[in-house]
Order: sequence, then structure tokens, then C-alpha cells
Amino acid sequence: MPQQTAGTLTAAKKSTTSPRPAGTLYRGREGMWSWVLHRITGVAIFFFLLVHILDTALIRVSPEAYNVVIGTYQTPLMGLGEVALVGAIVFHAYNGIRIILIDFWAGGVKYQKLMFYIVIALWVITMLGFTPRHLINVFSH
Amino acid sequence: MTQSSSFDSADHTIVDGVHYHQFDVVIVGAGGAGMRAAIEAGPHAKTAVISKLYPTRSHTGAAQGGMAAALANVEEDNWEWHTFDTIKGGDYLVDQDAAEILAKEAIDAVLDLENMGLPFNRTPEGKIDQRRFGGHTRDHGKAPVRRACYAADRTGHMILQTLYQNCVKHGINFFNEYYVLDLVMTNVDGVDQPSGVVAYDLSTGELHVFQAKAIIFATGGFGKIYKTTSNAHTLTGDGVGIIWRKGLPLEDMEFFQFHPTGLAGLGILLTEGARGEGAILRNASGERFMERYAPTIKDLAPRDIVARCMVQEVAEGRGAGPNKDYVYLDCTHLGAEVLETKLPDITEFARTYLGVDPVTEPVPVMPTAHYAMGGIPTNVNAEVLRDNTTVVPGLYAAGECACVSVHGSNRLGTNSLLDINVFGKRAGNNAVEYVKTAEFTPLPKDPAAAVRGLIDGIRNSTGTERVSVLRKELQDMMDAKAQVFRTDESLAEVTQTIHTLRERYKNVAVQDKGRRFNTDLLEAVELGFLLDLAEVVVYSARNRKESRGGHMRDDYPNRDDETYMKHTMAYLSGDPHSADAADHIRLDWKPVTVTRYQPMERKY
Amino acid sequence: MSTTTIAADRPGNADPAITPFTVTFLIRRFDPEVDEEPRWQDFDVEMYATDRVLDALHKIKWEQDGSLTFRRSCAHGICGSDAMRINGRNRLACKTLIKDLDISKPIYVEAIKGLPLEKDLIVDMEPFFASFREVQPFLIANKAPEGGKERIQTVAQRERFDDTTKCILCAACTSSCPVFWTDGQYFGPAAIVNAHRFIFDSRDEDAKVRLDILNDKEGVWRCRTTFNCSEACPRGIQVTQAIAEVKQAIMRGKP
Amino acid sequence: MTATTIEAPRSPSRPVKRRGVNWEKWGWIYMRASGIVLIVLIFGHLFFNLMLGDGISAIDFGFVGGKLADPFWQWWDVAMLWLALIHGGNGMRTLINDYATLPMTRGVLKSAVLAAVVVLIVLGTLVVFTFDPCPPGQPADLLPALCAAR
Ligand SMILES: Cc1cc2nc3c(=O)[nH]c(=O)nc-3n(C[C@H](O)[C@H](O)[C@H](O)COP(=O)(O)OP(=O)(O)OC[C@H]3O[C@@H](n4cnc5c(N)ncnc54)[C@H](O)[C@@H]3O)c2cc1C
Ligand code: HEM
Ligand code: SF4
Ligand code: F3S
Ligand code: FES
Repeated sequence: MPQQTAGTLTAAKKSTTSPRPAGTLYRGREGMWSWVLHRITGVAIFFFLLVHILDTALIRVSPEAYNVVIGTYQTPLMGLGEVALVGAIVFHAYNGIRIILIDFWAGGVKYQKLMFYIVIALWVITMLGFTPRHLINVFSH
Repeated sequence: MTQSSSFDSADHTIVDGVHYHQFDVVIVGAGGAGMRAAIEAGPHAKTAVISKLYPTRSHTGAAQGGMAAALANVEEDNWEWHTFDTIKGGDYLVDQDAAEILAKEAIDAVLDLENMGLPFNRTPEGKIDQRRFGGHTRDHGKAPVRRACYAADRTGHMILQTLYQNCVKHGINFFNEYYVLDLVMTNVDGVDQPSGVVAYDLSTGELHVFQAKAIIFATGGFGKIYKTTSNAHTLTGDGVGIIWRKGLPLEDMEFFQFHPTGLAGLGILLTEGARGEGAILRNASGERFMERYAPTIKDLAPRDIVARCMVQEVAEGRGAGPNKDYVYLDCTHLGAEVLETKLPDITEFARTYLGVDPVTEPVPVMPTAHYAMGGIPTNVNAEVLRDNTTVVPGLYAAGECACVSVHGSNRLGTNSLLDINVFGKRAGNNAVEYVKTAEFTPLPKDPAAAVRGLIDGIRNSTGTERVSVLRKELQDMMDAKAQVFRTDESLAEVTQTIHTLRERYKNVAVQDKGRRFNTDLLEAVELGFLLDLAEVVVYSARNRKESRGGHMRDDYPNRDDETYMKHTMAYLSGDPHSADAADHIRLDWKPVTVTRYQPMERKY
Repeated sequence: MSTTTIAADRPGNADPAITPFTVTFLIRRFDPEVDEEPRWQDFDVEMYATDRVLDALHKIKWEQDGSLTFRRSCAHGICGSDAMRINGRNRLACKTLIKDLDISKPIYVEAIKGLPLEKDLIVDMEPFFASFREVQPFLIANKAPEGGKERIQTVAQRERFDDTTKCILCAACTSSCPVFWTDGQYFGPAAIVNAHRFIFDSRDEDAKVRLDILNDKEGVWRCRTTFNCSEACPRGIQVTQAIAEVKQAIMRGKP
Repeated sequence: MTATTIEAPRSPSRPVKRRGVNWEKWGWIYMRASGIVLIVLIFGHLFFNLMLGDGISAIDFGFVGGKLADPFWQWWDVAMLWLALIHGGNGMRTLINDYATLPMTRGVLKSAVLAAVVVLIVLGTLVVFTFDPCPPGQPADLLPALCAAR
């Protein structure tokens, strides 16, 4: 674009002196926080998945090897970790549906905040269903 | 970084810290008028637009109601009726040849904008819709006519955006946040000829000299001489002030328009389009008082009349509110639908700034300083005049800063957006024609000297006066004594105040001594222009001992065609710092061009 | 709009019962000629409930510290000069009323994020306008309208893109977008809004070109629907909606 | 909050539109399509492994081996493996594009993600299909019940 503006002439100087404005944390709303969570959970799941495939691959090595590794998944500490993991997956999945609805459903944008709260509600319900059952399995053995 | 391809060394050099540029056409101001000119000039000549604001920040964007053109899309209309309304609305102080051009070229001006992409509201057939506006009538005043083309209540916003979009399309060169502070004149054979402008780059504090064959001033109005105004903080009349300081005349400066419906106390405008859609002005007792003053077109009478009636209602004790100091604009009967679709922005303004919902409550309003009818005198080709007849070759002015004069003593609503388009286009075209044959006028030695002196003077001043204090005193005084109603006595008082303020201004100092983005400094410079212009306004007003259009003298309540059917021309002559304005302002007259319509009494 | 107007002159406020109160502003200052880093500075200002943050900035500049630097012009939310971060959210200072803020705590004011800081509340807007210009924000229509008059457009066709014509290019949206903050290369919501305005204009003939431009690495696909833009837009434009519509138009291959 | 010097945003003139497949668009569509399918696959997987029977404490070679002997679960897991890794890998690519501003870092990180995804997909697929639920010479109590029938 041949268009010039005032910025042009002093461009060189500016790029060396301009600090990036950071400042306070931006106070976004439901949309932003849901994205932050979606991102964090996505990354967490990804790294877990890398490990999970590797450990599952041990079944190709030998039953003992596999059982040793999977045994560590059954300790109480890991049991709590699994709750976190499932929590992450469940949030990521439900919020993923919310995002897909925003993208493809005509009313999605309008109801995005409501859908965020529905995601939270469904997440709570799902976790209420899962956590006790799982922790009983972890701690009763 | 953005490419700087067009700044090759040939047209950009730096000498002694001052940047020098060369363009065929330099346009000062990127509002509606400036960008309309740029669209004509840009493709045909090497053009630069210099603006103290980013183009889309210009105050044209605040215009709401519409732009007049006799398209006759919704009802019978023609440009002759439009011409008549413009002349009558301006209380016959209009140059009729110019008004005729305005009304005739209006149609193309609107179609040009539509073709450039402006999203006008549409009729059911898909044509440009039109609405009623004050003073626009069918068949010479018989009834209101639908003449204003509009885009909801953001017509000016759409015009500004559309023009900027087309400037982008044409790749116009912009110098944004560059404040033009001087016009460079070179003495050639004993005559001063414009050779360029000097601009201050806000971001660096450096000076830039733009040498040009043709210079177009389109710097907008100067409503900031008043306190209550619909104008932006940045409308400080720099362009008009620069021309004034060069000894060139200013025309009809006493005529300032007060728009009837500013949000009370704030001045934020509620468009006349609201009344065009049927809103009604009421006093404290709920009476539709305009019926008494203008029985035929009532609330849609021209602005000067409505503003006066409002002030009179309040003066006679019929004002509303705890202090009985405003009247109401009643939109409640229009219904939420009309307000939300046709007047969404003003509905929001009332809600945001006064906490009043126009759907259910009447909105407190009072007149607000709105539009300068006067300014830099030009002929119909937008060429700036040195006296009553001689043009300054290569110097043009268009838009609110200019006085063609199509608005006479009172502008009709929607005629200004029209003015900036018609005469902006003419300025651009004529400048292009001019540069085809013209040569560059050589720059004088150190053309930036005066501006450097001005800037350094203020920056280094150790004075004790503060800009904000002086400005507030000026604005308060102008509101109190030189507003809708004036008398010799009140004007004499302001003259005195302005004189002391000008003295104190010499002692003004700024706190920010830096170079980069020193807005403190520029506010001081702007105040200088405000003081100069306020003085001319008041001085011209004192001299016109009659009441006409926007100039209402309590001590001379009648129009006096015998003596005053002529334009005021004010010149700076003598020592600008002399105590008595009479020692440095010289007034003269310029005849009004009358072609078809003889002055009559103005009745609505 | 008036400014010097301090609220005492406003209707309602003339009532002596309404008294001003002191509000503390914490402003993030940066003077490029002196400072290495931005710093916070606090100011106490007498304010009325109906005053705007812009009035406060003016009072500070005019009565306390003339070097406080910010952009402003129209003072009623139409020119787009004064987008800034007020209490952590992008707003126009001239449209933010004191009464809508919690004044029991200091009010934080700082420059918008993601664009190079120049001085105090001023950032370099050039990159913002550059991406605006890149989407070809102008009507492209080669066919001459019939009879040398206006192009015909139905009320419904006009309504289709009404929302996005309201943009005042204030950058509140783009500088609130977490994706834009990351590396500043994303076109940003404002550019997409302005492309949308033409893509869905029935008179325009080159929607395809703009769709291609936005179907880019830095185009619409970078939007993560965080809705900060829609929340920030002072003109109430449904920005995320507009972006979604552009995404769909790209997938469809036409508006 | 440090004053890092940065390039002016949006300044490098981007290369004019490349021809060929638009990865951004298809990536975006893929994230959504795979997401939907993954819900079924992952929730099914989690439910079967963690909720039914004794949940996590029942998982051992016998349990997994038994599952993976069934072609139904074989295809289930392979689909999950591919979809999730590509989905996650593409998601990580987005993140890297966002936060890694230096071209070098960007390249390295993206290659790492790509390598991890490819290696794990190959590994996982091989394991699922070449896996023998009843490896000879192993104690029977470790093996799935179905081996006893052999
Ligand atoms: C609230 C409001 C509503 C209105 N509504 C209507 C309406 O409905 N219909 C109608 O017809 N009219 C209306 N008007 C009037 C009309 O909008 C203006 O008169 C018109 O837009 C002026 O345009 P302009 O191009 O002359 O100036 P502006 O748009 O004001 O532009 C001035 C330009 O000059 C530049 N500039 C100024 N000083 C300098 C300097 N020293 N150096 C460099 N650049 C400088 C500025 O940056 C700006 O770009 C309205 C006015 C207001 C205030
Ligand atoms: C359970 C079903 C899942 C659904 C419905 C789902 C949905 C989505 C969607 C729609 C996106 C795109 C977000 C956007 O463009 O704004 C996304 C991003 C992402 N997903 Fe998933 N996903 C699921 C499972 C997974 C899994 C198993 C992983 C890990 C391997 C994962 C990792 C990621 C990552 C890293 C991102 C990128 C996040 C970002 O850019 O902010 N997802 N997911
Ligand atoms: S879309 Fe809204 S927030 Fe963004 S630039 Fe336009 S007006 Fe400002
Ligand atoms: S804030 Fe940014 S991520 Fe999308 S929804 Fe708005 S552009
Ligand atoms: S000053 Fe114009 S938008 Fe705030």
C-alpha cells in the first residue's frame, strides 16, 4: 500500500525505543477465561497423551514391564492426578463443543456466556459422577 | 516498518534539523472537505494530506443528521427550491450564485458518495432514503420536504469513513498528527505568494516544511471559543487563525450557529434529524412552544430561530429542571422502533451522558455552539480571496473553515456536509488544474523560523499563566456574553476580557518541556488561535448593529438590509499586540451576490 | 463537545446536595525521553458521578500535571481517539462514567496493549491502520450504476452489514485480543470487521479478494473466539459474530 | 513487564498468498471435526477403563491385552491415537505460532512436536496391530483370560 502516514518517517527510531505495553492483567470475561482454560487443558492433555502412549506401548515389551508402570498409576497420588486429568479432558471436551457451537450455530455467539456456565455446570456434574467412584477404586485397593 | 518508498531523497531532505518536502498539492486537514479534495487531486497530482488528527478522528465523523440534495427520491423536489431555502435560511446574506452551485451539484455529490460506497439508508425501492430537516421546504416554504439523505444518525461518520476508504484506495499520502502552524508566503515582485506550509510533527517535535504549488486549507471550525459546544476539543480554528495572522481577510466571523438541541450542560449534539422524524420541543409546562413562534413549520424552523425561541422561553421563566435552565426534546411518541433504527446514536448519547432514556422521558436540551458560518473568504472555485475580488493564486479553502458564502448568516442543517463535498471537490479539481501550469514558488530563507520562534517561545517560557485557566475564562466569557443574544454592552465586556487574556497569554508557560507527543505545548499554541479568532468574532459582532440569522443583537432586534446587507471582511493590520482591537483589526464590507431572490422578511 | 464543562454546570448537578468526591487515579506513565520503564503515578481528582474518565484526565492535565499525554478529540465516543485500559478493560475514556466504576478503589488507567507504547497513554497506531488498509476496505464495484444514479440496494441488503459500518477504528477490539498481544501479526478484529462491512455489501463485487486475504495464516483462523473484542467495542459491534460470518463465508467460498 | 524491544506489530510484509492447500483453514476445520469424534472415543475409553468394574485398579496387562485382542477396541484405540495426536499436535502448533516469536525457536519447537506426533503415531499403530495378547512363556496369571482358551 503506497499510503504513508506520520509513523513512516520516524519509524526506525520508534522500533528501538518502544517498550511493549504490558501493565495490569487484562480483565477479560467469560470468553477469555474459557479460552485460557481450554488452552491450558489442551496442552496438559497433550503432554499426558505423549506419556500415555509410551507407557501403553510397553505392552509390546512384556506384561511385567507394563504392569510395573501401570502400577504407578494406581497409587493414591496418581489417583488424584487422574482426577485432574479427567477434569481437564472433560472441561476441554465440553468447552470444545461450546466453541464448535459458537462457530457453526447461529445463536452460538449470543449465548456464549450462558453456554460457558452450562459447560461449568456439566463439568461439575460429570466430575461428581466420576470422582467418588474413581477415588473409591484408587483407595479401596 | 511501513515502506517509505515515496520519500525518496528528491522530495525529502533535512536541513538544519528541518525536514523539507515537495508536493504539487498540499491539503491541510483530513476531514470531509480535505479528503474529498484529496480524492480529486491525488490521482492527478503529487498530493499530500497533512492532518493534526488521524483522518478518521476528524469532526466530520460527528455529524449526524444528513446531507441535503434534491434527489426527489421520496417526494417532489428540485434544486431551485433547495437554493431558495438555503438563501432564505441564511437570512439573505448568502451569495446566491454559490448557493445555486451548492444545490445543483448536491445531487452529484450524494451520488458520488453512494458510488464510492457510502451505505445510505434506503427506500423500499432500494433508492437513497430522505428525511425532513429544519428549513428545507417544498415550493418556497409551503411545507417541509424530505431532502436530507442519511445513514441512520451517523451520516457524517459514514461520509468520513467512505472518504478515508477511498483515499486508501487511491493511495493518498497522509501525514497524520502533523500540526500545520504556518503558511509560508514568499514575496514575489512585491506580492506575497503562498509557497508552502510549516508543520510540527507531534510524535517527534520536529518541523517539516512542505513546499507546494497549490495549498488547500480544510481545517474545520473553531467552536472551542465557546464553552458549551458540539465541537471537538481539537476544533481550535488553527487554519483560520493562520490565514488571519498572514494578514488575509476573514469573512462574516460574527455569525456563529447555535444548534438548538445540545444535551443540556454538555453540548453533545442531538441531531435536528430527531425533529425531522417528529420529535417536539416543549417547555416546563409541556407546551409545544414552537407553535407560537413558527406556526407553519414549528419545530423545523431554521436553527437560529429555534435556538432563540428556546433561550427566550428559559429567560421568561418557562424553562424546566431545578434551575429552570433548559427545555425538553420530546421523542417519547416516536416509539422505540424509530429511535433504535433511525436515531440509535443520539438515543445512546442521552442514555449514557444524562441517564435519560428518550424512549420514555423527554431529554433536557439547550443551544450549543455548533458551526462557524464565517471563515476564510473564497470564490465559488474555492480560491482564497485577498480582498473583495482578488484571489491568492494557488491558495484554496473548503469546508467549515471557508466562507463561500453559501450559509450567509445561518446555515441550514445538512448543508454543511453538502458544502464540504461540493466545495471540497471543487478545491481539489481546481488545484489540479492550477498545478498543471504553475511553478513552485521559491521558499524564503528559513521558512520555519516563525514557527520555531513560536514553539520555542512557549516551551522555554518561564511565565506563570496556565493554558487551561485562560482558555476557561475565554470560553466562559464567550458563552455568557457573545452567545445567542448579544448587546453592545456584553460584547464590549468580552472585548475587554479577550484583551487581558491576550496580554496574559504572552506569559503562558507549559509544564511539559519534552519533544515527543507534547500535547501540552500544542494546547498552548491552539489557545493562541482561539484568542485571535474570538477577538475577530466579537469585534465583527459589535460592528454589525442589526439582528440577522445567527447574530441576534438585543439592542438592534431588527434586520437592517439598508445598512448591513453585506458581508463583513476583517483584516489584521497594525500591531497585533496593541491594546485596542481597533488598532489592529480593520473592518471592511463585501457586497452580497444577489441573482434571483430579493430579500424578504423571513417567516416560517 | 464541551469539556471545560465541569459537571457543576450540568443540570442535576446544580443541586447543592450533590457534592463532588475524591477519586484516585493510578495512571501508567511513560516518558520516552526519560523513562526506561513505564511507571505508575497516582492522582487525586475531585469528581462528580456524571463525569467521565476523560474529564478526570483533563482535570489532571489542566490542573495538576500538564505533561500527562493522551489522545482525544470528540469527547462523545465518535472519533475513536481515546481507547485505553481502564481498570483492566479497554474502554473509551469519554464514554466511561465515574458512576459506573468502583471508586472505593483507585481507578487504573493505562495504554492499550499490543501496540508499541509511545508516551503515557499514547501508542503507535500505525500497525493497526496498516492491517486495516490491507483488507482493501473500500467498495470495489466496476459496473457503472444504471442511469448514472445510485446503485439499488434493498433495505434488507443494507441491513445485512449495518452492524460493521459503525466502526470508528478506535482499536479497542484489536488491542484487547489475546491473540493480537502474542506477536502482533494477527490482522485483528478491527480489520476483519472492516472487511466484513464490504464482503456483505451487496454492491461490492470483490468479496472473493478479501476472503482470500483473510483466509491467511494471520487471518480469521487465528481468532480463538475469546470475545474480548466484542466486550470492548464501544460501538456495540458484534465483532466475534462478524468474524464467525467471515469464517463461514470463506468455507462457503462466497459471502 | 520488561521493556522488551519488539518489531512493530503487523509490519513484516507478508508473502502474497501462497497457492496450494490452506493448512490454516483445514486445520481449523479438522480441530472441530476431530473434536466431535474424540468426544465419543475418549469418553468411551475413559468410561470403559475407569468407570466400569474396578476402574483404574483393575487395569493391568491382562485387562489391556484382553481389550486389544478385540478388533473393535483395536480400531477404537487407533482412531483415538491418530485423531488425538494430530488434534493435539495441531493445537500445539497454534500455541507455538502464538508465543514463539523468533523464527528459530518456532522452527525447532514445531519440528519437535511434529517428530513426537509422527513417532508416537507410528509406534502406537504398530503396537496395536502387532501386539500379541498371549506372549509365549509368560505366567498365565498376567495374561488375559482368553489366553487360557488357546
Ligand atoms: C456534532 C455535529 C453534528 C453535525 N451534523 C451535521 C449534519 O447532520 N449535517 C451537516 O450538513 N452538517 C453537520 N455538522 C457540520 C459539519 O459536520 C461540519 O461543518 C463539517 O463536517 C466540517 O468538515 P471539515 O472537513 O470542514 O472539517 P473537519 O471534519 O472538522 O476536519 C478538520 C480537519 O482539519 C485538521 N486540522 C485542523 N487543524 C489543523 C492543523 N493546524 N494542522 C493540520 N490539520 C489540521 C483536522 O485534523 C481535521 O482532519 C455537524 C457538526 C457537528 C459538530
Ligand atoms: C475430547 C474431545 C475434544 C474436543 C471436543 C476438542 C475440541 C477442541 C477444539 C474445538 C479446539 C479448537 C479451539 C479453537 O480453535 O479455539 C481444540 C484445541 C485444542 N485441543 Fe482439543 N479437543 C478434544 C480433545 C483434545 C485432546 C485429547 C487433546 C490433546 C492431545 C487436545 C488438545 C488441544 C490443543 C492443544 C488445542 C489448542 C488450544 C488452543 O489453540 O488454544 N484436545 N480442541
Ligand atoms: S470494531 Fe469496535 S472496538 Fe474495534 S475498532 Fe471498530 S469501533 Fe473500535
Ligand atoms: S478478541 Fe480475538 S480471539 Fe477472536 S473473538 Fe475477538 S478476535
Ligand atoms: S474522544 Fe472521541 S471517542 Fe473519545
